[in-house]
Amino acid sequence: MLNSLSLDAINTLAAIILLTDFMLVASSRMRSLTRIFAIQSLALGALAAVVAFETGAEHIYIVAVLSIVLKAVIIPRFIDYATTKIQVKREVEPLVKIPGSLLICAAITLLAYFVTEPLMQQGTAITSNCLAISFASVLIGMFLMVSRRKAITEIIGLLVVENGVFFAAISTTYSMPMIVELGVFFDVLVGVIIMGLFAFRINRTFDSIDTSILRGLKD
Amino acid sequence: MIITLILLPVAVALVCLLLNRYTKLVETASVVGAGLLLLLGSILVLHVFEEGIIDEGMWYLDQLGAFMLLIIVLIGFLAILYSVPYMRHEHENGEVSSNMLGLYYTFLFLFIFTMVLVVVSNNLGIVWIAVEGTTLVSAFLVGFYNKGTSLEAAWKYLIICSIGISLALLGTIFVYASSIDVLGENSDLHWTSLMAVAGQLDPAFLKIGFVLVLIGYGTKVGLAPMHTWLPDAHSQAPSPVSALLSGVLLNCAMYAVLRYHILMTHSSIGGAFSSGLLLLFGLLSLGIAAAFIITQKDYKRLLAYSSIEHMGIIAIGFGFGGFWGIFGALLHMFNHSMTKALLFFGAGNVLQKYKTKSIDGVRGLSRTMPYTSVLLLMGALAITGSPPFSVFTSEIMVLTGGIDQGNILPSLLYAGMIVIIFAAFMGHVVRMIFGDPPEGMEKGEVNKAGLIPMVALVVIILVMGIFIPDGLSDALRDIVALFGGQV
Amino acid sequence: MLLAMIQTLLLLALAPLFTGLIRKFKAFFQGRQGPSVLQPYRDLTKLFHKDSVISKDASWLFTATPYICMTAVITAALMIPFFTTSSINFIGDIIVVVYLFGMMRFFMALAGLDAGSAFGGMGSSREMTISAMVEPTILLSIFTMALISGTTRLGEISFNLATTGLDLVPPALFLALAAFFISTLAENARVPVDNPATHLELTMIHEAMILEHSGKQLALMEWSSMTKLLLYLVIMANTFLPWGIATEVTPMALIIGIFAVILKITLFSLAIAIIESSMAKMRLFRLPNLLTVSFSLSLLAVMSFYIL
Amino acid sequence: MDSNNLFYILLALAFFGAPLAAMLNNKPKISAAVAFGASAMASLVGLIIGADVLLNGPMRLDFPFSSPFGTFAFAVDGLSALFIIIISLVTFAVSIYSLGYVRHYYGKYPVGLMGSLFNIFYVSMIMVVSSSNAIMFLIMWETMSLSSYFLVIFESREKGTVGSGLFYLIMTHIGTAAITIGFILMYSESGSFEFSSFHGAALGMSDLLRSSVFALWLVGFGTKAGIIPFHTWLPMAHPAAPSNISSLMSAVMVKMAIYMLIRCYFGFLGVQDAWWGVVVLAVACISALLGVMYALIESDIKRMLAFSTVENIGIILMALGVAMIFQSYGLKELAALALIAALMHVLSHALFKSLLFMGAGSVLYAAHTRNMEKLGGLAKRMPYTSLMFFIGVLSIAAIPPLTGFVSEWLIFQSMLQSFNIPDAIVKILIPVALGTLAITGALAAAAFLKAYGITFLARPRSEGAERAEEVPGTMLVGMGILSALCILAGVLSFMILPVMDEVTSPLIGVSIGEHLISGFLIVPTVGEFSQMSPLLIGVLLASVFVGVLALTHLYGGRRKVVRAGTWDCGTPLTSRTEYSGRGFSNPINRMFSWVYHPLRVFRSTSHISPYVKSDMRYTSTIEPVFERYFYEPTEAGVRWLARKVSVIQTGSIQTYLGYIFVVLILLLIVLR
Repeated sequence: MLNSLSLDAINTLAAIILLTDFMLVASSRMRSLTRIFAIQSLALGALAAVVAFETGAEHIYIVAVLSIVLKAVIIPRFIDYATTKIQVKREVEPLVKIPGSLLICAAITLLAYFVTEPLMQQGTAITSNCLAISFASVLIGMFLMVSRRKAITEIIGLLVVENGVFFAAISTTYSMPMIVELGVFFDVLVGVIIMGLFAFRINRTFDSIDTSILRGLKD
Repeated sequence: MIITLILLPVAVALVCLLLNRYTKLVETASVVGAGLLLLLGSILVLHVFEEGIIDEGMWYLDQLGAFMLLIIVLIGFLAILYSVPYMRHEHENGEVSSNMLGLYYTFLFLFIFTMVLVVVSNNLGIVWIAVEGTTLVSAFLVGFYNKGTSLEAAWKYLIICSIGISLALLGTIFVYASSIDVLGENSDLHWTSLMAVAGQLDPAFLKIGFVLVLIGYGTKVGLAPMHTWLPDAHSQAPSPVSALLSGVLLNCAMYAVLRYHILMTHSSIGGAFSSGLLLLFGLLSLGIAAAFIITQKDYKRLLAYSSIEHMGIIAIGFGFGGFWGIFGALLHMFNHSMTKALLFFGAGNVLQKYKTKSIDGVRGLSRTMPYTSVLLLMGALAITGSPPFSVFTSEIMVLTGGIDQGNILPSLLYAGMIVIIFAAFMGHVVRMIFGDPPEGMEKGEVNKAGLIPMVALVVIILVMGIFIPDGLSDALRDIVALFGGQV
Repeated sequence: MLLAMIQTLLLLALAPLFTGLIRKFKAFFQGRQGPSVLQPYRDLTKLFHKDSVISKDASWLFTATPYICMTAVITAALMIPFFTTSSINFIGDIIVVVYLFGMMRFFMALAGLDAGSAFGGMGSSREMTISAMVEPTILLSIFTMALISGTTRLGEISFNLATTGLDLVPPALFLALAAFFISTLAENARVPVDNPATHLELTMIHEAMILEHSGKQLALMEWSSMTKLLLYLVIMANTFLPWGIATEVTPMALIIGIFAVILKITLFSLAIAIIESSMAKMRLFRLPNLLTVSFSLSLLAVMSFYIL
Repeated sequence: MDSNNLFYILLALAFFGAPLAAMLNNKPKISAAVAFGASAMASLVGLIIGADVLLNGPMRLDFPFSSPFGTFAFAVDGLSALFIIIISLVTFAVSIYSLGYVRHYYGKYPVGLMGSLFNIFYVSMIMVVSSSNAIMFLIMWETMSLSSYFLVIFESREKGTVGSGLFYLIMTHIGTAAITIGFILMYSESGSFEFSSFHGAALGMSDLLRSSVFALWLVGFGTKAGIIPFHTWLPMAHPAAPSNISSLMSAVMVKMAIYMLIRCYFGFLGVQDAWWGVVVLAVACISALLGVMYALIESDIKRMLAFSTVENIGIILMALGVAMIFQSYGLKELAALALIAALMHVLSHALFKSLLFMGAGSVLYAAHTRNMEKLGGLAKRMPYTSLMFFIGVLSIAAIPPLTGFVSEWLIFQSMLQSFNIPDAIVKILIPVALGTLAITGALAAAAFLKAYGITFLARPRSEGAERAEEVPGTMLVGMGILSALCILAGVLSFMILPVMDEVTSPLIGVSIGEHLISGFLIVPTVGEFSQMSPLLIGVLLASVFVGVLALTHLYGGRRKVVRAGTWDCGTPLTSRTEYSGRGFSNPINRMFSWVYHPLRVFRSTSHISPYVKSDMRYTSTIEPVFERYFYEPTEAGVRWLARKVSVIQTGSIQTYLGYIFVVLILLLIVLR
């Protein structure tokens, strides 16, 4: 139902998103993390625009624009600002070494294809790639959170998850009802700000935002 | 009508924010606001119970929602009533500045607002937004004391619940996707519209959607093994907030799961799939909670784990299904809220007196704080399922549900766990209540006014233990019918 | 009723005689001449005419015990058929009799503790220990007899058995008899369980209990113990081997009955004397072995009845 | 006035007495009078209700509201009425006793609170036996357990009390869980929680299900009754509780379990499998024998009484087991006989055990210790208490013609009827049980002989005992009532047994009242098998006693009686030369060392030569087998497991997120 050019564009953008996922996992510097995230958001926004163009649903344009503005510009800026402000060491300090992480992410991607395969028979989604990649994004985002130490990287991981979810929304249902979509954006923004605030407070209290020191509460 | 209910807490929050400086006024506004909320909420609840569902398109209040609303406004009111003397005491001891006090009430009302929003929204997307909202707002309340542990708890709460809730969003999207074929692209994600076509929803999407929703909201519910944030957050928050978190928030998240569960039972997949998952997570929660209750050294964490236990019981009840399972689980939501609030209030009194959360640090309550200790002991007996308190009734119903539905082994596990938890829990509480108080500990209650909401709660759980008002009972039957269980 | 009273009086009167008889038999086996068979009568008479000394530490119980013991024995005797099967056993069966003996022992042991001497306590303790081990044997033997004869009333057991031919009697009866015999020795402070003739501090059981009694009280204690022994022998004779007992009240039957029972009791006395002369007293802590044997015998008796 | 109104009065009395007493807490005297006055009056009303139901037939009192579990009502039938009478009798006596007993709590512990709980406890027991609905029953059952729990920990500042109470609470809760599951299984068959619907419901059940219910109830009610191995709470809770409470608990509360066992097995399940009876009989034998053996070597009077309760429960269950066996073979008349015997022993035990606990309480009140080794000589210092305790001892030692004897005799008689059983194996088992009962009886006699002898006779062993004085009159009256009843219930048992028959006949389906009593005689079975008359035995004993006394005085003339010291072998007799309780039970301890696992330590120090000892110490302890091999390992196991599980809460947020991640992936793969 889509013309092949758009289909190619969508597939390319999806591939970029997957690529950025892997880059996020592979990068070892904080600054590059935010950059890559910005690129991913940009690609996502573009993808949304293509879909909007294809389906003619105007509200997806709004979503695309919002996505680009919010996730490709404002949030990366904010995180960069926070990073400099609290003088985080540049290194990412992964708990799992980068080559291992990449292997795991490859496995995750396979899993995502495996899991979404039955869904594809319905043919509601745009392409099988999109759904699988969105799912992979979600899982890779989670993996980032599990395997990285710093509070800021956790926020980025969470944002990657959000991007994945957003991607899934676009690829399966051409995004959700407008009000819901707006609400979700609002929540993401507020969430990031609140997390940033807490990161500040944690830094002030503990002189570090390495979450591995946040282990005072356990049984 | 519903919109007034939604806006009222926002308005009170604003008032509290504006009157920030004037502690007395803030307190008065809070109590009056909470009272109004209780009044308004009760009217709505009664209306729904008597007249039936209120459907305003965007806002939708059926018996299930109303039942949740009842819990929210009741515990909300009592928590605020308890907050006033409790926070004043904190203020006097220099733990909290008066500025923060204003913020406290502001956030408390915002918190209540988000929870009300959860139960009155028809749109599952809005439900999601509201649940996420509860996390964001209550994170402030959890991290209210600007201490290391509070921040840590708040951070964990924020991150873990956010990730969970993201999964729930993905699940919501998949459920939405499952409806696209039937409803076309104008599907509005309203629960009522989904229910109308439940049988035709795409099973593949629905299935994976439910798994994601269950894990996602399950994180918020505190189902093991996604429960990890819960003991930290509950133990670090101010006691009235713990009561709200444990008594209301968890239920709200459970409510969200239930909406999907109901959808599942009416879909082509059938209820067995979602029931099985609920049962699995419920049993896991019960088991893990039991382990932590046994080894616990901190009484607020003890209560937190007990909440995990009870959420497990509720999940088990819905998992068992059948009339008794569902009826019992619903009733258990109410009973657990009331009893847990009572216990957190009691724990608050103890904390203010002994200034420690360690179980070993608290001895001889019966001599230092006779009233609190009696209420606490009653609460402890109640929460562990002793008659004549109400938790017993609902736990028995759940057990009946299990056995009646032929789930013999899970039922036995359930009963066994409850007994073990009883033993461990009472062991801790009894040690706190009796024995010799630490040296220099004077006799006397610190928070006399705080006893009033506690007594109210004891009365509620006692009365509910012996009989359930017909109105409520009928409403619960209607809800059971919603699940497709035979009445 | 009248017969029961006559029998009881006769039993009371004969009790010292048989105690003397056993002693005489023992003396014979030991190659001594021994005291006269009537010696116990003389002892009792002497004691009845003596003043008594009662411990300052003792309570009323100590004084009351001899009378209660005698009461229990007499009441039991009233329910036991001696030479005729008619007694007043309608008010109580053999279980009641066993419990009456239990009552006697109970009071005796209490009195033993009452004076506060270590001997009394030791005697009571051992007596109660032994009785606890003997009790099941006795009741199981009785159980066997009840099964064989279809009743637990002593008179009826005798009657039913006596009117049955010997050949109809199951082997269970003899197993039960053996068990009951061992129990009789244990219950009546005979060798190998206890030595009635000893006053050696560390070995005595029965004598230790009544050590503090004196005068009339002692006489009653001694007499009731003698009667108890005789009653056990009578029960043995009339329940397990009742042939010859008067089953109807005719002069001829009664006379045969008297002779038969006296013959049987004399034989039992002889057996006791032989045992006492040929065996040594056992150590207290070896007793469980013996008593387990008797218990097994009685259990075997029941089982053989059920199975054969 | 009909019993419905009386029931209201009973409830009103207790429900006004309870809060009033609590409110008057600061005025202990008034508070005690109010509380125990209320309970005494309520129990009198209870007696009338019981009698009325027995005479005029069952009553039913519906609750004014309905519950999701069906209708709640107080329904009193014959069996309930009998137990109401037993509860009320004991409560009445204990109430009066308590008036005096609580005096030593004035100013130390909240007497008003105790009085208040006492009333609740009483009412909850009444409600337990009159519940018409399984859930209502459970609520009442737990109310009973809770109120007794609070009473157990009343002396909360004494060492060990709170711990004992907790153990009791946990045990009873475990029991309740088992009971509950049993009821729910019944519900799943009958579709209602009404007791009336349970009748015959078992017919449709599968064998496995029915037997599960049987086993669950045995465990559940057995825990409350104190069958071995679930008995361990008894010797902990009874000594910890105030004596008036232990009296009620031991004499009455544990019987609630018996009540329910009878009702459940004969009423609901309808005994069909003979092996049930065999199981009950086996459990009963073990309980009786081990119970009495532990009682025998115990030096703490109240612990000893607690173990004796285990024993007596065992005896009751023996009769019950025999009844079940007979019933399963359709030998209804014999089943009725055994069940009557069981009920008679329930009554007997209620009477003498509460009497004995009150006696122990009096000793504690006067001499401030429960340790026999520190008592002695109280018979002279507390003559009335000692007399009444003695009557209790005689009853429990089954001395004719007292009440304990009558019930044991009946149990023997029912066991003797085992030859009617068609199955050879079962037939042989019963004589074994009979042997067990015999040795149990003899050991019980030894145990109580020791308890009375060491505590009351000879010389005092401590200053406390030396200075002991007779207890207040109210306490004596309380004990006196029960002493009189102990004698009367034995002697006049021919009047009581027909009532028991009336109670059992609906359960068994046959009445044996026609032949059971003829005149003063008790005739267990039709025909000549046996008969007995406690009344005539009593009369006979009394007249012979008088005769012996008279003749002894006549023969040999009046002789002097000299009071002198006990023969001392030349060494002055002190309290340390007396035979001790431990010494008394030592032979048994040694002979049954395979049961007791005794640990004896003898230590001596000598300075000059090995023959001159300066200090000698002998300690003898027995191994608490059940605690060590059953309860402690279980607890340790659970704790170990819990610690292992607790590892998951590491404190690291990454781990936590990892859990979600893993669960998600697992579920996705499994449920794809």
